[in-house]
Amino acid sequence: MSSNTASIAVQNPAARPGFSLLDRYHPPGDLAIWVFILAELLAFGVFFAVYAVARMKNVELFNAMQPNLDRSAGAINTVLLLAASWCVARAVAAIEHGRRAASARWLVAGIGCGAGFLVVKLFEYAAKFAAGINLATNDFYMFYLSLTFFHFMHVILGLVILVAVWLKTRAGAYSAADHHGMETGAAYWHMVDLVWIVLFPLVYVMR
Amino acid sequence: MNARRLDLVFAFLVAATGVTWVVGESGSAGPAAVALILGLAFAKGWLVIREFMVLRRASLLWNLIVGGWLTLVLAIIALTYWKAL
Amino acid sequence: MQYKSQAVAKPYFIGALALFVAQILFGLVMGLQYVVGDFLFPHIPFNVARMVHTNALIVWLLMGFMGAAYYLVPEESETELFSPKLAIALFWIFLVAAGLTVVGYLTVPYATLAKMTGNDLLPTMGREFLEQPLLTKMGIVVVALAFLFNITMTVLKGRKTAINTVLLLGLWGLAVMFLFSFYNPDNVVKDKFYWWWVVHLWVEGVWELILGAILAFVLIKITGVDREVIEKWLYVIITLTLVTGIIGTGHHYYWIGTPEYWQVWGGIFSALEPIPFFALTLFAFNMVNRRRREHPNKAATLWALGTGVMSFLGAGVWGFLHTLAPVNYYTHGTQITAAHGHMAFYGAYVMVVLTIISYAMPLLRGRAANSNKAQVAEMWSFWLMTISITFITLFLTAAGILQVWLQRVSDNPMPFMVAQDQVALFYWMREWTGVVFLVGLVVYLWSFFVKGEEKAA
Amino acid sequence: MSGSFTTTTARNIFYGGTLFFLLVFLALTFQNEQIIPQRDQREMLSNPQIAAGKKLWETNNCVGCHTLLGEGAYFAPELGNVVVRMGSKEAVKAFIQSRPAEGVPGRRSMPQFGFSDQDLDNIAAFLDYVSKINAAKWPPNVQG
Repeated sequence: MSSNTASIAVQNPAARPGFSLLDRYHPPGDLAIWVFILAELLAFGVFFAVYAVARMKNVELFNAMQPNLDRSAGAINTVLLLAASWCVARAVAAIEHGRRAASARWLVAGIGCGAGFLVVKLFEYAAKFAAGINLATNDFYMFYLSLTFFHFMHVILGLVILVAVWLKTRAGAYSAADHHGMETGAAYWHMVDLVWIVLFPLVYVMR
Repeated sequence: MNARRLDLVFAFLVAATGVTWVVGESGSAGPAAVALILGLAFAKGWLVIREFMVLRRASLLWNLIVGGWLTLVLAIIALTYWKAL
Repeated sequence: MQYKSQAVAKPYFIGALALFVAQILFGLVMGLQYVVGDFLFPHIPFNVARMVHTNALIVWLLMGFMGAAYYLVPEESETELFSPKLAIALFWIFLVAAGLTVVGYLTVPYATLAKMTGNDLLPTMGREFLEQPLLTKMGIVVVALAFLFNITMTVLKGRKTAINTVLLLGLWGLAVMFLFSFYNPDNVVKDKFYWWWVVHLWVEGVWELILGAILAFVLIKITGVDREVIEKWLYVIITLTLVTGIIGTGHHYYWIGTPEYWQVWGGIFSALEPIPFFALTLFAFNMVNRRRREHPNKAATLWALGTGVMSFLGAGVWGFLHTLAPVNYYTHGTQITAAHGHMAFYGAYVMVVLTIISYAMPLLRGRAANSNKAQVAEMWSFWLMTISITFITLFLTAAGILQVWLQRVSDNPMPFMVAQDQVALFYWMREWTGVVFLVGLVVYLWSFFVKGEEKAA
Repeated sequence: MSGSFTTTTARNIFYGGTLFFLLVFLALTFQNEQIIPQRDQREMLSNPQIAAGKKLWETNNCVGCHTLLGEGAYFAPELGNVVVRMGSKEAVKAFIQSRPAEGVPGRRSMPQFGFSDQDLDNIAAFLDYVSKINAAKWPPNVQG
C-alpha cells in the first residue's frame, strides 16, 4: 500500500460486522489499539477531572504544595517525551519510504528519550521518598504520586512496545508496503505523550 | 509523511514547553497565566493528535472523539480553576 | 452435539438447576423473614437461610460454568474430552459435597459445624460467601484442580481458539483467586482487604472472562457470524473488563480501614466498569442483527440478548449508581447494595448459564432445538424471571434510598431497626415479586417437559 | 495490508493490558500495606481476646445478619461502631445475653447463643477493636 493511503483503511463495512462506524477511516494503527487508547484516555481524563475538582475544593493546600515539585525536571521530561514522540513519528516516516535502517535508528533514539524520562522521574521520586512522602501524606501528594506513577507505568509499557517494534524493524518485519505494526505501536506511544502534555501543566505549573 | 513538517511540529512543541516552564518559574498565577498555559497545552495536544497520531488522515468522527477528549479535559480544568478563583 | 463426551455436561446442567431451585426457595424464606421476623425462628435463622441462598447460587453457577466448559471445550478444540469418566466422578463428588454442606448448615448450629469440620486447624469459616467448612473449601480446590486438568488437557491436545483460551484463563483465574479464601488474618483490615481478592476479582474479574467466552460460543453457533469477528469482540471486551475491573477492586476499599487514595483509584476505575458491559450488549445485538442463519433455537437467542442487556443494567448501571466514594459513603452496606447484587448476579451470571443451557440442552437431548411449544414456555419463563428480578431490584433500591435517608442523612437519624420498619412495604412488594420469580422458574423447568414437534439435530 | 483490526493485536493488547493493570494494582497494594499500620490498630492485637472474639464472630456467622464496617448482610444493625452506639462494652455484652431463645413474636430477633462470660468478653474486645479502626469517618452517624 502506498504511503499516503496507508492510513485510510478502506474496508467494506458489510464484510466487517461491528465497529463499522469507527472502523471506517480510523487513524493509522490497528483498530484494537485505538479502542484501547480511547479507554486509556478516558481513564486519564477522569483522573484529571477528579484532580481538578479536588484542587478546587482545597486550593490552599494544592497551591501551598505545588511549588515543592521540581518543575525543571518536569519540563525536561516534557521535552524528552516530545522528542521521543517526534523520533517515533520520524521512524514511521522513514519506513514509509522503505528506509528500514533509518527507521530503526529513529526508534532507538525514541527509546533513548523515553528511557531518559524514566531516569529523570526516578530521581524526582527518590527526592520525594527521601522526604518521607507517600500516598497518605496529603491530598496533593496523593494525586501527584498517583497521576505521575500511573503515567510512569504507561511510559514503561510504551517503551516495551517500542522495543518490540524496534526488534521487528531490525528483523525486517516492516516495509514501505506494510508497517501496520509500527503504526500501532507508535499510536500508543503518542497517547502516552499526549497525556503528559496535559499532566505537566496541570500538576506542576498552573496555579 | 513529510519529515520537515514533523521537525517543525517538534520545534513548536519544545518552544511551547519552554514558555510553560518560564511561566511556572516566574511564579505567575491567576487567570492570565492559567489561560496562557491551557492554551499552549491545547495547541501542543492538538498538534500531537493531528500530526504525530496522524488524525488529519482519519475521519471527522475520530477527530471529534480525540479532539473532543482534549477539549473536554482542558475545559473541565479551566472551569475548576475559574470556580476556585 | 458433535462429540460424544460433550454429554457429560448434562448432569452438570441438571445439578445446577436443582440448586437454583434451592437458592430461590431460601431466598423467599429470607424475604419473608425481613417482614415476619420470627418466621422459622429459631430453627432456620436468617443467617442460615442466607448461607444456603448465597452458597447455592455460587455452587450452581460454578456447576453451570463447568457444564458449559465440558460442552464447549470439545467442540472448540475439535477433540473428545480428555477424560469423561473423571468429569462424571467430579460431578458426583461436587454434588455430594455441596449437598452435605447444605445439610450441615441446616441441621447443626454453625459453631458446632465449625468444630466438627476442623475449623480450629485453619479458621476460614464465617466470612461472607466463604462460609463453607474447611473440608468443603478443600473439596472445591480439589474438584477445581481436577476439572482444570481435564479441560486443559483437552485444549492442549486439540485446536486452540480464542474462546477456549479465554475460558481456560477465566477458570484458572477462578481457582487461583479462591486460594485467598484460606488467608484469614486476625487483623480485620487485612482480612477484608484480601477477602475481596476472592469476591471482587471473581465477579468483576475472571468470571467475566468465562461469561464472555460462553456468550461468544453461543453467538457463533446461533448467528453463524465469522469466528474471526466474534473473537475480536471477545478480546476487546475482556481487555476492557480487566483494565477497569482489577483496579476497580478499590471501590471496596473506601471504609474498611484502608487508605483514602483508594477512594480516587477505586472510584475512577470502577466508574469505568460499565463500559465492558455496554460493549457486551452492543456485541450481542450486533451479532444477532448480522446473523447469517436463522437458528431454530429462538429461546437461546433471547437468553443471549438478555444477558447483554441485563448485565449492563445490573452490573453496569446499578453498580455505577453507588460506586463513587461520596455516594457510597451514604449507601455502603444498605439495601442499595442488595439491589445491585441481585440484578448483577442474575443479569450477568444466571443468564449466561441459562443461555448455554438453553442452547446446549436440546442438543444434548438429541435435537437441534426444542419444539415451538416448549420454546414459547421457556420464553415466558424468561420474561417472568427477568421482569420480576427487575422489580425486585427496583423495590430494594426504593427501600435502600429510604433507608439511607432515614438512617444516614436526616437530621435525626433513626436507629437501624426503626428505619427497617419504615421500609417494610417495599420488603413485602419484593417478597411477592419473588413469588413471581419462582413461578417463572417453575415455568422454566416445566418447559423441559413440554412435548411437541422437534427438529432433529 | 495485514488488516486494520487483527485478532493477534487484540489478543496481545489483552495480555499486555491485563498484566499492566495488574502490576499497577499490586503497586497500590504494596503501598496499602505500608500505610495501613497507621490505621488498623494492629498493636491492639497483642491482646489475645481480640483474636478469640474474631473467631467467635466467625464461627457464629454474625456476618450472616449484621454488617461490619458496612460489609455483610443487611438484616441487622451495623456492628463496626456498636460499642460507640451502645456506650460501652458492658452494654453490648448485656444485649447479647438478653436475647430470648424463642425469639420475639413477629419480629426479628438475634438468636440466644449461650455464650460464656469469657466468650462475651472476647466478642466485646473484638468489637471494641473494630470500632477503633480508622474507617475514613464512616459510618456517617452513630446509627451506622
